[in-house]
Amino acid sequence: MNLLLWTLTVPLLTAGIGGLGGPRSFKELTMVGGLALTFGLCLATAGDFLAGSTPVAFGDALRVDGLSALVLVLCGFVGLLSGTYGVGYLRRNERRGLVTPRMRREFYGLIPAYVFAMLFVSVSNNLGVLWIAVELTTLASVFLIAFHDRDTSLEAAWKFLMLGSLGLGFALLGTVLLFAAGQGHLGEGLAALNWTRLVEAAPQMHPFTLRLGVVFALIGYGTKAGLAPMHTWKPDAYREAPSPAVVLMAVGMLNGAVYCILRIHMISKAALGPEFSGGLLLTLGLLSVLIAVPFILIQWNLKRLLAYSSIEHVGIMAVGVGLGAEAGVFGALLHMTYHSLAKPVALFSAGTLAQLHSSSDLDQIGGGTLGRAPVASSLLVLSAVMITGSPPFGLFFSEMTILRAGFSGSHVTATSILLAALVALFCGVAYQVGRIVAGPSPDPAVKAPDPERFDIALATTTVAAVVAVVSAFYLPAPLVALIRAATQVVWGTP
Amino acid sequence: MVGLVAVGLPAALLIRLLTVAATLALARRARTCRWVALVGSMLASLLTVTVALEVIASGLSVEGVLVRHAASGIVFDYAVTPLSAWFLMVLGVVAIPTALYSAAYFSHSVVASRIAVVGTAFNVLVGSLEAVFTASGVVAFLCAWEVMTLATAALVATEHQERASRRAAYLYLVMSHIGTGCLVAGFLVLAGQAGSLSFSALLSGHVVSGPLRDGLFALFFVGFGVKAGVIPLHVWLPEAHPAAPSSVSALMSAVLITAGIYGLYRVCGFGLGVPDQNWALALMAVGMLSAILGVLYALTQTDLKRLLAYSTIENSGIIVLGLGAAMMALAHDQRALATVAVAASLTHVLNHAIFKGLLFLGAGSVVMATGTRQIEQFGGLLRRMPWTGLFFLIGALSISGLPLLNGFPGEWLTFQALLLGFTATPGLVRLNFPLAGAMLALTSALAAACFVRAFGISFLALPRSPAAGSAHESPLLMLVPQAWLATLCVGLGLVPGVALRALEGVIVSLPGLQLTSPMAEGAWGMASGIGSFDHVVPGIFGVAVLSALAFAALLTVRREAVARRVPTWACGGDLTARTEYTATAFSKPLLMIFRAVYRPRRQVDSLADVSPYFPQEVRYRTEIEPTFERYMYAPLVRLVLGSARGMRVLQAGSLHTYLAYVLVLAVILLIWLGGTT
Amino acid sequence: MIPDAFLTIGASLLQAGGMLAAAPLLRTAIKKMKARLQNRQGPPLLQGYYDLAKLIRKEPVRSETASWVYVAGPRVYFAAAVAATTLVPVLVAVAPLEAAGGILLLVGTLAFGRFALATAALDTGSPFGGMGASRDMTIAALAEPALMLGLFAQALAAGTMNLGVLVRALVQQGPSWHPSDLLAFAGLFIIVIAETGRIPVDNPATHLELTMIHEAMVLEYAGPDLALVEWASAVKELLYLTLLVNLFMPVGIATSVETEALFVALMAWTGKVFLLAIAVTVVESTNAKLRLFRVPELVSVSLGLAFLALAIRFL
Amino acid sequence: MTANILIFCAAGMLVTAYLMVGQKALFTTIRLYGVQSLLLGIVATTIAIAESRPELFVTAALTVTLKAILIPWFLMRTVDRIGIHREIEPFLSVPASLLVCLGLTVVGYRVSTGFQEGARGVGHHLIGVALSLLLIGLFLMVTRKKAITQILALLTVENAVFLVALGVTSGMPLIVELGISFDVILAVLVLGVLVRRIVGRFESMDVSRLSKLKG
Repeated sequence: MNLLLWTLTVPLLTAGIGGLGGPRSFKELTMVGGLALTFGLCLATAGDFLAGSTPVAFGDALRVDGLSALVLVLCGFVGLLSGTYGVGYLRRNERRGLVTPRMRREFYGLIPAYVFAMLFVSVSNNLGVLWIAVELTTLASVFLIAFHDRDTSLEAAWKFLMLGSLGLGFALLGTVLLFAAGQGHLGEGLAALNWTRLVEAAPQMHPFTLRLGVVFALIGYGTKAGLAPMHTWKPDAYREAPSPAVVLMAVGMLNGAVYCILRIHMISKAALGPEFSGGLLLTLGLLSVLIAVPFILIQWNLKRLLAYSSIEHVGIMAVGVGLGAEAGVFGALLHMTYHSLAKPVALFSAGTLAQLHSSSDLDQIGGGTLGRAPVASSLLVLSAVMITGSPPFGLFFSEMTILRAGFSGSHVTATSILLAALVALFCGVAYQVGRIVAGPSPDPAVKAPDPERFDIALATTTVAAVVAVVSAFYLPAPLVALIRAATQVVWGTP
Repeated sequence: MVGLVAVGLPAALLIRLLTVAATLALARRARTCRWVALVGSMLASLLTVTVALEVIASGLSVEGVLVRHAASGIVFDYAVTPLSAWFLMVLGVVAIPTALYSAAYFSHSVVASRIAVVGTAFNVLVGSLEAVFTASGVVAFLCAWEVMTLATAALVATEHQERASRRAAYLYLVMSHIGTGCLVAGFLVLAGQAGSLSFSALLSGHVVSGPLRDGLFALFFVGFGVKAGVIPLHVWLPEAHPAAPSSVSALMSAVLITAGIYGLYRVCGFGLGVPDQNWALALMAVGMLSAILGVLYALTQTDLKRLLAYSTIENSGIIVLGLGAAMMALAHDQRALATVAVAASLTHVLNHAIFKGLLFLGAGSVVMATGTRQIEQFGGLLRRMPWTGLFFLIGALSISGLPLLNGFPGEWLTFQALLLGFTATPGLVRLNFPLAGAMLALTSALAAACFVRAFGISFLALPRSPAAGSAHESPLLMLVPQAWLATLCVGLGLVPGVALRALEGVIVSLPGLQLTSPMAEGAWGMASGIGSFDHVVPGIFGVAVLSALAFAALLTVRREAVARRVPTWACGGDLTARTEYTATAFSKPLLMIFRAVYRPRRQVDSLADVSPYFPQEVRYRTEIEPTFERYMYAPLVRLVLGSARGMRVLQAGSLHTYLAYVLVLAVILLIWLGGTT
Repeated sequence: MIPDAFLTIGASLLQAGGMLAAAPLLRTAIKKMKARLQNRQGPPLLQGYYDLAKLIRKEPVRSETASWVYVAGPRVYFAAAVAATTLVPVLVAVAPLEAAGGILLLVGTLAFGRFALATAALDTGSPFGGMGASRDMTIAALAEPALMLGLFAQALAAGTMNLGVLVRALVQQGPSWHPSDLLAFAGLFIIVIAETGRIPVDNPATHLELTMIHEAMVLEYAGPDLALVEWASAVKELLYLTLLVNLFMPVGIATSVETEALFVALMAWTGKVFLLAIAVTVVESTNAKLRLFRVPELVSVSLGLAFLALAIRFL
Repeated sequence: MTANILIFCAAGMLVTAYLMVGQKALFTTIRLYGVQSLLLGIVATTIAIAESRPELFVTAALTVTLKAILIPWFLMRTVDRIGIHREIEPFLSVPASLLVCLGLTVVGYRVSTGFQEGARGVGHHLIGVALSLLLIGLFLMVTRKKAITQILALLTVENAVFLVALGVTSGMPLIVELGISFDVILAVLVLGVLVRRIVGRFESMDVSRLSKLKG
């Protein structure tokens, strides 16, 4: 059984064991251990690829090229992070006696399952398989959103499921149409839906059917990615889901969805040139960035704030791809990488603050958290600086790359709009974060939040922060190689 | 020496990095932490200053690579050109004493408890300024620029429990980011045109032309103007500078604004090719406006640090005015004239940094001693803080542009530029120059009034509050830096030629400038550079004044022996602080005369119980209208937030609406695709 | 070289001394003429000297709240005024210290003196000092631009900012009956009135606190300190008048240092200054003092005149 | 012959969709969905026979058993459990809805003209119907307030997709079909569970009440 299959099996097994039951420490151990192993396997697989071989399984249905490897590694990384943080997260709730057996089962079962689904997405070389995998991520995440079983969490879950399923319906239609467009050039059987073959056949495809397929597929997977105007489920889901799950959503699922979009883009580019799908992505991307602005300016909830920020970031990636320049694609992938490194810090520290104040609403948290929870607050500030694309951190460089590509290309207006939105977003985030972090602490007699403990969750956050900061300038060379390889995959095909 | 110069800058930045690391590591041990941070900063600054001086002396740029960003393949390279070196030197001249001062100052008040953060931010700020002045690539520059902004914001927010500080920090961030946005756009468009990210290619002067060029100029003007604090982009400055710890305020007022000036020079003045006449007009207009309004607002402030902040706006205006004159000259191909103007404004950059740094440090000592920033609460400090008082007086004399001190050379040269400009430029445009001259004269006269008030009310006569009465002189560690800066004030006032001679090397390195005749007459004198229009040798005149002083002393010395001290006559009553003339009263006449600018609102309620003619108590409060804040920015903010609130309906919580978005999108796209085969 | 230096020093000392000597006379003369216009006897012509002599012999009486600034004030004011005299050509078309600087230095120096005196005035804690300082600085601030523009008009006409060179150039050109001369002159005359604290801007004779400006500023001073202030003010006044006459009607000024030339120059200078003094007197006795807040209007008139002078000469 | 059957069935599916729009009783709506799925099954079988594609039989069988029998049964059971039988007033009145649906149908047909001539002489009808069905399903999701109806609408969209699949291709690769069907069941189960939880908490299936999360 080859490495690739192991990479997928381990998290699945972890999920199985976690879902079954057993003493807490055992579950914790399995989850962390399993996810650590998974990450290791992801690295190994990526290593294999960098070594020159292309890991495949199920007759090319699963295949690891540069793009897959990149997404795989990133997903594995956040999987591990959210696993370790998750342990601390649940412990905190246990201490408050908020955890039912159902919750334990769901938590230890679904988190690894979710990770599995994401990895599955990232390695599938086949439109059909991809669709199934994405559907799995949806199903895995629904109950994580409904985890706390509050009115609002049910609401969020329902909205997510409805929009998600609709999106998947569209995606399926897109898949079908792409398949139809290539009829007679793709051959029979499962392999007919492989990227590799689709991209080869693309030039002969029936253009109209292809266009229609691309449009539907983009709407479909755009829903998962949270591109406006299909983004509406995101804020709700982020607010309701437990932070570890949110991280998987905000990084893993987002990367997965972007991965799908890129695949579709590749096909469309091979057949119609970069303008068609590029234009669509550019429009939707700009829309996403713009829609994030007002809602961040007037936001009332910390986790919703971060949801809008990830809508912004997926928008930026879309714009980067849509610019139709290699630099843009590279910038987008770099952005994806740095976003995956920076976002967890933000979500984790925000999650900690939310748990300490048993609410993620800004008013509930109140001002002056620097006094109450120095570590979490400092990390929140740091991450805010990072996710707003300020130097000297990674996202600054990726945004620079994208903006430069935009301003040197034919999309100056669009890029200017993007830039303006970025400025506005910085102001918004700075205001909202400053609002809770700075200022005098409210009278402890009025509200006494739990004291901050440096537990495993906070430790994870710190580690994540260190990684993010260091990687800003010293991104590991293999990772850079992966990004370049991925760029080749997306752009290289003439 | 040469070897040192070659590695000086990277070494300095390395030292800063290590200092920052050490500072954070020692966070728990406040005292050690403080010393490490500031000594480290001083060392690094020393290094950069040596590099700067070497470059100025030799006139040869030093270039190199700081670091590569492997992931994006962006290279951070630096180049210490003579122009950079000049600003680098200015930075060092202020940064070193400031750091020394801080070593004592940071041991007090709120700062002590946050020393790790403050120390780090201080180092990052100075380091990023050095990087800004020396970066030779777009990304490196923007990176440093942003880091500078963030570090400053952190310092401004040091006392974040105070609402004012938070507000100031946020206002600063927002304004800076609008500016940075413009810069990013400008630089990247330029880079797109030039196909390169390095300044040498970008700012060669013939990358763009036509309307695009004008558009870029506008972008850069706004972008750098925000940092330079010119009106109407100044709103953040009077909030942020006072909020920061005083020594940091000194750094901000003295050097941070020159980052904007540097940008204006590097890009607007000499980076986009031969300036357009309209650009020059824009700069001159903004410069005049900033100078005159800045000093007018300064006049009415009762918060000492705010007063100094506004006077920073004024001086920034004078500097920009000089640059504007230079650009006007270049637009008419008057190279010699442009040289004079550039010399004027760069000289003022240096001198302003020195005396403004001195004044802010003095203000810091006073604030520390009295625990307030309100001038009305001071009084009689000269007896209690003789040295601080003396140094502040020297600073006040300098900033009023009086001869024998270092405020004079800059204004003198600016006047030369303006007068020569009047004769050298054709057409109606030339009328700007005498207008600017009159404005400058008015500005410096008002500045004198402003600082007579600031010094007189704060340091002379009787204490106006118990706090002022019990004030104590600051420790030696805080006096030495002031002494050093005060010495520079006098020194550069008496021998302006020294600075000017150094400057000549910088000037010739700028494209399109050439010296027809040397402007420095030895170390002692300055000449107008063109013909024998004017020249000045403060030293000689100093002798004359001194001998006249001696004569005066001689006349009166005979009776000094029998000098009597008597109480001041207070119309029969006894003299108390209440009978003294207040700062508000002092500026009242000007407030009334410039009513149109201030639009003052006064409110007098006299509480009388028996008869209105015998009031028990009279409350008087007057405030001037914050014109720009109220009529320019407030509506903007209202608009933005209003529309943001309006957008809420998009996310009103109804799943059906959300689904409808998808439906609509799908239908639109389907119709767009149509059925065309 | 050395004799050169000595020459300069000697000339400077002579001129400074001469101005110092002549200044009190001018003041008294104006007082006397005023008195005559009001059908009063008026003081003897040497009254100024008597006053100074008396004041200098008095014991210095100072406020106990005041610091060293209070003592330094009058001395610096005096020194500035005296030093300033060496920058202006009086009898000879050469300023003794023209090597040191020109118009800007002159104006700067006088501003220095004002700064010192105004600061000192705030030192006693008496409300009058503050009031006077405030008003004096206000008027000075308004006057300065007009003064400078007026001088610039002449300077640009002659193409130099150095008073010595300027006067020589004017002499060389001979009288240019250019209207801008008249405008500039009118502008400067108003400023001189304002700067020397004459009616209608200020009233040197009053001690009514509502109307005092300069007087209020120096109200606390007595004895030698007061003597210095009075003397310096007198010198300043003479300086301004000299400046006016030599910049606008440099007739008779000596271009060489022969005795008769100097004698003629002395006569001419005295005559011209005397004429201006009469003008000042007439203005003083025919006008009422303006309210403080009307002064800006007056000053703005002179600013306008000076600007016009520049404009019509060069457009 | 084949062509007629196909077009007839497709038209039938569209009709069921229209009936759903005009319908308020939950049971009827569910039955209509069953009928729709059945017709889809027939389409599949017809093609299977006409083009002798054995794997399409599997598809057909799956469709019929799952969508025509299992899912309706499951949903009815859910409705019984909850005991709410009538749809409440939708956002849009029935006539208005019907008008909108007409518009959507036009769009669908217009777009379908873009496809290359279908293999089996049914022209673009199948696709036209399918696309209209898709849009109408989506429209139902938008206008209906009951959780169950929204699920049905979603499933209608699913059917539409399958119809397209049958119309423009001769069916997807089998394994993909299987995977998809499996996912559909899973989705429906999850939906069912969620609906139960919602009803358990809100004593109602009116999802329009789920609007606490704003901004």
